[in-house]
Amino acid sequence: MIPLIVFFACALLAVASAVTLILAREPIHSALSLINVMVALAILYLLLGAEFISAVQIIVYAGAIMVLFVFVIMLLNAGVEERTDYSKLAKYAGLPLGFFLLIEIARWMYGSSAGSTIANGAGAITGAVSTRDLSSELFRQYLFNFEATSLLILIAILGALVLARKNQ
Amino acid sequence: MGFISEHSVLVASLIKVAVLLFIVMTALAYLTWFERKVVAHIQSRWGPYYVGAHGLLQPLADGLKFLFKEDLTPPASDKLVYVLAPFLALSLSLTAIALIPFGPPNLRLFGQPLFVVSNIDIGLLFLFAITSMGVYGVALAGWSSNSKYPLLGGLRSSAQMISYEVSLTISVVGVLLLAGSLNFNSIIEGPQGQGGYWLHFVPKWNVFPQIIGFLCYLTAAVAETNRIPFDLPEAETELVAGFHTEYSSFKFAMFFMAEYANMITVSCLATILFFGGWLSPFPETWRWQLYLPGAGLIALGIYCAYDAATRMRGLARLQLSVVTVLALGIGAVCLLPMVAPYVQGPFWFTAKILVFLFFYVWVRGTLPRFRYDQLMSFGWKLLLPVSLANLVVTAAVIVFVTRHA
Amino acid sequence: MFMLNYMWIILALPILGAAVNGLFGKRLPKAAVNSVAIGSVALTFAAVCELVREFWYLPASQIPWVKSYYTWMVAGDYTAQAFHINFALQVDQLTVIMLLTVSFVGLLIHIYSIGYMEHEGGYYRYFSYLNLFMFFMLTLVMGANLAVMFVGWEGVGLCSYLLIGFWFHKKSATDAGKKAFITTRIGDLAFMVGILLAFWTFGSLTYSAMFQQAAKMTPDTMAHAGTLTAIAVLLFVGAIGKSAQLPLYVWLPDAMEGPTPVSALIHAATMVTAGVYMVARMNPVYSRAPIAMMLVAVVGGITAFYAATIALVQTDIKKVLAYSTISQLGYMFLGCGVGAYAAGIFHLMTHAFFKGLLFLTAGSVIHAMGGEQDMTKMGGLRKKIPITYWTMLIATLAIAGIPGFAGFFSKDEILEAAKSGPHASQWLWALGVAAAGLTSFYMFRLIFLTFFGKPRFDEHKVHVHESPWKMTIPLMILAFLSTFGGWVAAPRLAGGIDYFSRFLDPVFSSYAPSPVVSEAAATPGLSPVAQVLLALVGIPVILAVIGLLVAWWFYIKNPNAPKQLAQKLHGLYILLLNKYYVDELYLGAIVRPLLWLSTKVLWQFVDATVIDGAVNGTATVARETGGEVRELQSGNTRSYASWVAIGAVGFTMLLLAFIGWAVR
Amino acid sequence: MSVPISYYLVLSGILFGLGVVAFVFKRNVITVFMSIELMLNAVNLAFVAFARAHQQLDGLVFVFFVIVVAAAEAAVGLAIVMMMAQNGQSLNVERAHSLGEGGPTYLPGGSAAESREALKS
Repeated sequence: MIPLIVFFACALLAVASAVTLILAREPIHSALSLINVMVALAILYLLLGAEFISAVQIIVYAGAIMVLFVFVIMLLNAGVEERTDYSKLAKYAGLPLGFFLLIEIARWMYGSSAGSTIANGAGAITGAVSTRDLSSELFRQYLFNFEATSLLILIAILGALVLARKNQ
Repeated sequence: MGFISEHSVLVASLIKVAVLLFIVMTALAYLTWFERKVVAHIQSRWGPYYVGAHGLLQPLADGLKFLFKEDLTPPASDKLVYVLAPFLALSLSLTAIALIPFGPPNLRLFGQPLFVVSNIDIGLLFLFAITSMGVYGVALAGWSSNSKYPLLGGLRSSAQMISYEVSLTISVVGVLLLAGSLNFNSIIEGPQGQGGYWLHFVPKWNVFPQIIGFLCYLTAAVAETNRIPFDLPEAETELVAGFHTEYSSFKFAMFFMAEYANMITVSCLATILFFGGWLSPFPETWRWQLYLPGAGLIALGIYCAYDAATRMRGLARLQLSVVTVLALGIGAVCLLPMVAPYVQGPFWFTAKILVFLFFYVWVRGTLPRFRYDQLMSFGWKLLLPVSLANLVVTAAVIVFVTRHA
Repeated sequence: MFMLNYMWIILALPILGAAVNGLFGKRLPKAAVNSVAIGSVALTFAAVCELVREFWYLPASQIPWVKSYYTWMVAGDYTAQAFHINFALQVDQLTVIMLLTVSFVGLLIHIYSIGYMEHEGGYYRYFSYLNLFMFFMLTLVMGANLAVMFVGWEGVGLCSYLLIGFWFHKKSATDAGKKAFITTRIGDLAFMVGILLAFWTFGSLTYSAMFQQAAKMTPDTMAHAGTLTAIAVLLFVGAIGKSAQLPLYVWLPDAMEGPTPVSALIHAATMVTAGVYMVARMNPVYSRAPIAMMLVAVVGGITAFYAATIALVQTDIKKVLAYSTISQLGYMFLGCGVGAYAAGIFHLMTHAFFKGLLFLTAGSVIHAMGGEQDMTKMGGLRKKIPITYWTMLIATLAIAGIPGFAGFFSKDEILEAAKSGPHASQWLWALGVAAAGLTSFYMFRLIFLTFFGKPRFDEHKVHVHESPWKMTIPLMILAFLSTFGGWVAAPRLAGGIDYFSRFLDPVFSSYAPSPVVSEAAATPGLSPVAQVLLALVGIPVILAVIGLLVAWWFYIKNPNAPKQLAQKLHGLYILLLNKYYVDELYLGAIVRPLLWLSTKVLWQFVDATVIDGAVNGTATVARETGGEVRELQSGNTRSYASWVAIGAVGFTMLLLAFIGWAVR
Repeated sequence: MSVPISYYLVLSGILFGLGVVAFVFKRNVITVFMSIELMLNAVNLAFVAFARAHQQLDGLVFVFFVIVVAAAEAAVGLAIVMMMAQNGQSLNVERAHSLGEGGPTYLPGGSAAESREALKS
């Protein structure tokens, strides 16, 4: 019973926050709502027994990336978003199709996986993926990918430095 | 009733949380008193003295003052966020404490672990997760009050916290490698838990192999809690009061409490990771340590009695005698053989934490504030590389040892 | 057995030297370059000696000794017909002879080069090329199958190109290099086709396998020419190119543009003889293709005579030697063509000695004359450079076939075979003999013009000096060899055994359809002494002596007789002087039309209109469409985002439809 | 009482769709970035759900990579945003279109009408 309640609470929170992300005119509010989504997802991960992932989700996503966003917003003092409307395409094609995609994907995902159930929250926590297994998987089978991503992020850091440097 | 039996874990947790909350709140209040006293003595002053004996009631007075002050919100501020920020800060810092084990998990009452609210496998990660969220309180406060100094404070704090969180985490990883687990209890019981003692009395605390990591952690932790010498977000002399300039009354109190709660959390973490948590530093074989808590309390009571008898007059004497009675009573209870084992964990844990808290206050009383660029360069150019090096060396050594053992 | 098992060392040493000199030579001091180059070759020679020593004790059953080092090329399935080539090396008597000759002469010429190239630029380059050449030549000789041999074949071609054009700032040199490369390439095309045909016929390129197959096949006859003949002829065309026979000889005279030691090593001693080696190596095939044999013999004979006639009137000392080389090569082919492979190889060896010596001495002369190559501007050098003079004289006697010297034995053997060999023919013999006379004439002409008479140059400008010991030592050694190098075959004259042919016999007789009589059948019923005398006063010798005397009469007795003769036979003189206008003929008949075709048709029509048109057309189309489509690029990110969304929707729809279909 | 996996998947699908909508709808560069993050999160949820359903770790591992890539993207993207702001450019993506057909026309920050004029020119 409890898992269902938790799930629906989180799902509701996530969707509502996503909608507010769209509707909010104040960038900070969008950021906050996105953080909400992330936290909700983290809880869902817990429910799915992926403790480590949920922790990482919060630490990296909510705790680092989003802080970066907030930081930038504060730094640039990005004011209220102006709702210009130069792009007819976005107005008449993009948005409707976006919504269409939303419904279509949701419907398809439901159809593709309807009925298949998984262990509930409590069971999931006990039968949780142990960090040890995860790390062994990551550092054995996916070692190369891991290294590649580390290289990628290093490059990203350098790129950010180069971009943000005072150009003289 | 069926519900309770069905969800005993839930109920027990709720009760424990309530109790813990009460204790922590009190602790916070008296931590302010403690700090003021210590700083005062460092600066050779008396500190709070008039409200109650030794100013013991000062925190109460402060709390009342905060409550009764006018709570004003700047009109230009972003109301929602403005209100949200302090709540976020406090709630997060309190939540963090819920993860801390104050005693051995195998001590149970009604089948529920007594001193452990939540004993999850990746406790440490969760702690970090929560503390990492702590930035928002400050940052949002700075932004939402929509005025210059707070904004600057918020910017500074977000940058600073992000920067130092990295080295904080990395400096801890060394310990994790040694312990091979993210669970607090297994970390605590790691080397010392298997009865490891050097020379039969020096406990095998992680601090000895991880001394560099410990120093890094200590520094980063001070920065993480925005305290002197890293208190740039709220530097009175530069930014009036930094991010909480516009805050008043209880919201301000919340930030205040949040900061102290963070202090406690960080100290707990240090204790757990580096100083064997709730384990007694002495070997099991030294039986007399069972009676140390009680003895200590009784000693305190006796001192209070002496003090009350000699120096205090009137109301203060009454208060002190109350304290005396409490101390003596609790001490006596702690001396009871069936109670004594239960008290060990919390006693040692608190003792160790107190040391750290004292250290914090001491630092505050001693050191001047950094300049901002110094802060950043220190964090990125010194602290991070050192902690990284520590991590690498630790890993290498562990690999080497496991290969050749 | 060490060297037999590690034959690759012999190849590794020179390539190593080449690599070192080529890569680091620029920074190394001259001494280092020298030691690397000479050292590598010397070690190679030592290795070869060791190899020969071990080979000597090898039981006959294990000869030819083949060792395969790794699989080089594989194509097709592993059936009999699969294309499967190993990098394999082989040693048998023929290889031994070639190895010794090549490595030893190569060593001497390396040493000589130190002195000769002392003041030249690109010193390290020269030596790295030379070592590279050694590598390829040895590969050619040691290869156990046609493919490996072909590698060496092309490699030596490359090196000769590089070395002819060594002074790349001289246009004539680069042109000569290109000429040599392209001309030989014409032959190599046929050679390649021959190789492929051989594979197609025998199902393998390994010698032993090929020869066994060939032995199974019915030999072609004069009347009926089959695949064997085709293979033989094609391969021989390659040999024509490489060994400068008619009609592809034109590159060799120009190749004299290169440094003289190069001419000595590549264009006299070793590379040009590769063709002869190849024919000898493929003898089982040739022996079964009489027409090819006849072709080889005829081409050889005619070339021998033809080149000799041209050499009569040349005034450039090196050009004379070049033509004489061609004609001597003709001799070798003549020998092989008439079935006396051993004689051909024998002449190859002796020729390597004395022709190498001739070139080296010529180089010494040029060195002494300070770069002067025109014989008409020399004379009277006899006293000034005695060592050069004596060595060159010995070489001349040898090449002229004066009895007792190396050339005599080999040439005599060839002519014997031409007269009384299995494929003998009087005409070929006549050609050979005439060429012999001419040879002795032009060689002594060279000697007299160069060393006798009064100097025809300004002695104050040019101060003639003997070459340093680095150059003279090799001269002496080669002189010794070209004197006594032929005596291994001496007993033959007295009706005895020809040790050389006896030694080579297994190579040529093992797969021969009918046992080849490599020793010419001695005239029966005469005492050995008489036979010797008969041989000594044989017609070639007489002709040689006549040639000597004529040369003496012309160039010592009354030096202006040549001019009068030139006036008398003016047409012939001019014809010879211009080398029968062959170059001009080729230019008019082949080069010009090709040029016209490529410029007028291929370039100005095909390339300019067709290809460029196509390219530009595509470009135009792309530009037009781009001009239309770029309207989409509004620069508005949201529009782009919308495009992405549209694409996503379309793709998802497709995907879902597909999945629905797949599920169904 | 267990939660069917399909619920999670549907949720992730909805979130992803919302992310797409936000991506098209938002004008502020930073929020556009955020919508990308939203999409990534949705995908992560799907990954974790599948990993749970099939009792395999690969999905979880992949989430790591997604997060790392997101971090890299945020770092670079935000640096770019900073540069935009430093060059006194508006953060509105519709105003930043120097690469658009018709070359770099700066849209004055005024009313939509005159901006349209500028676009036409």
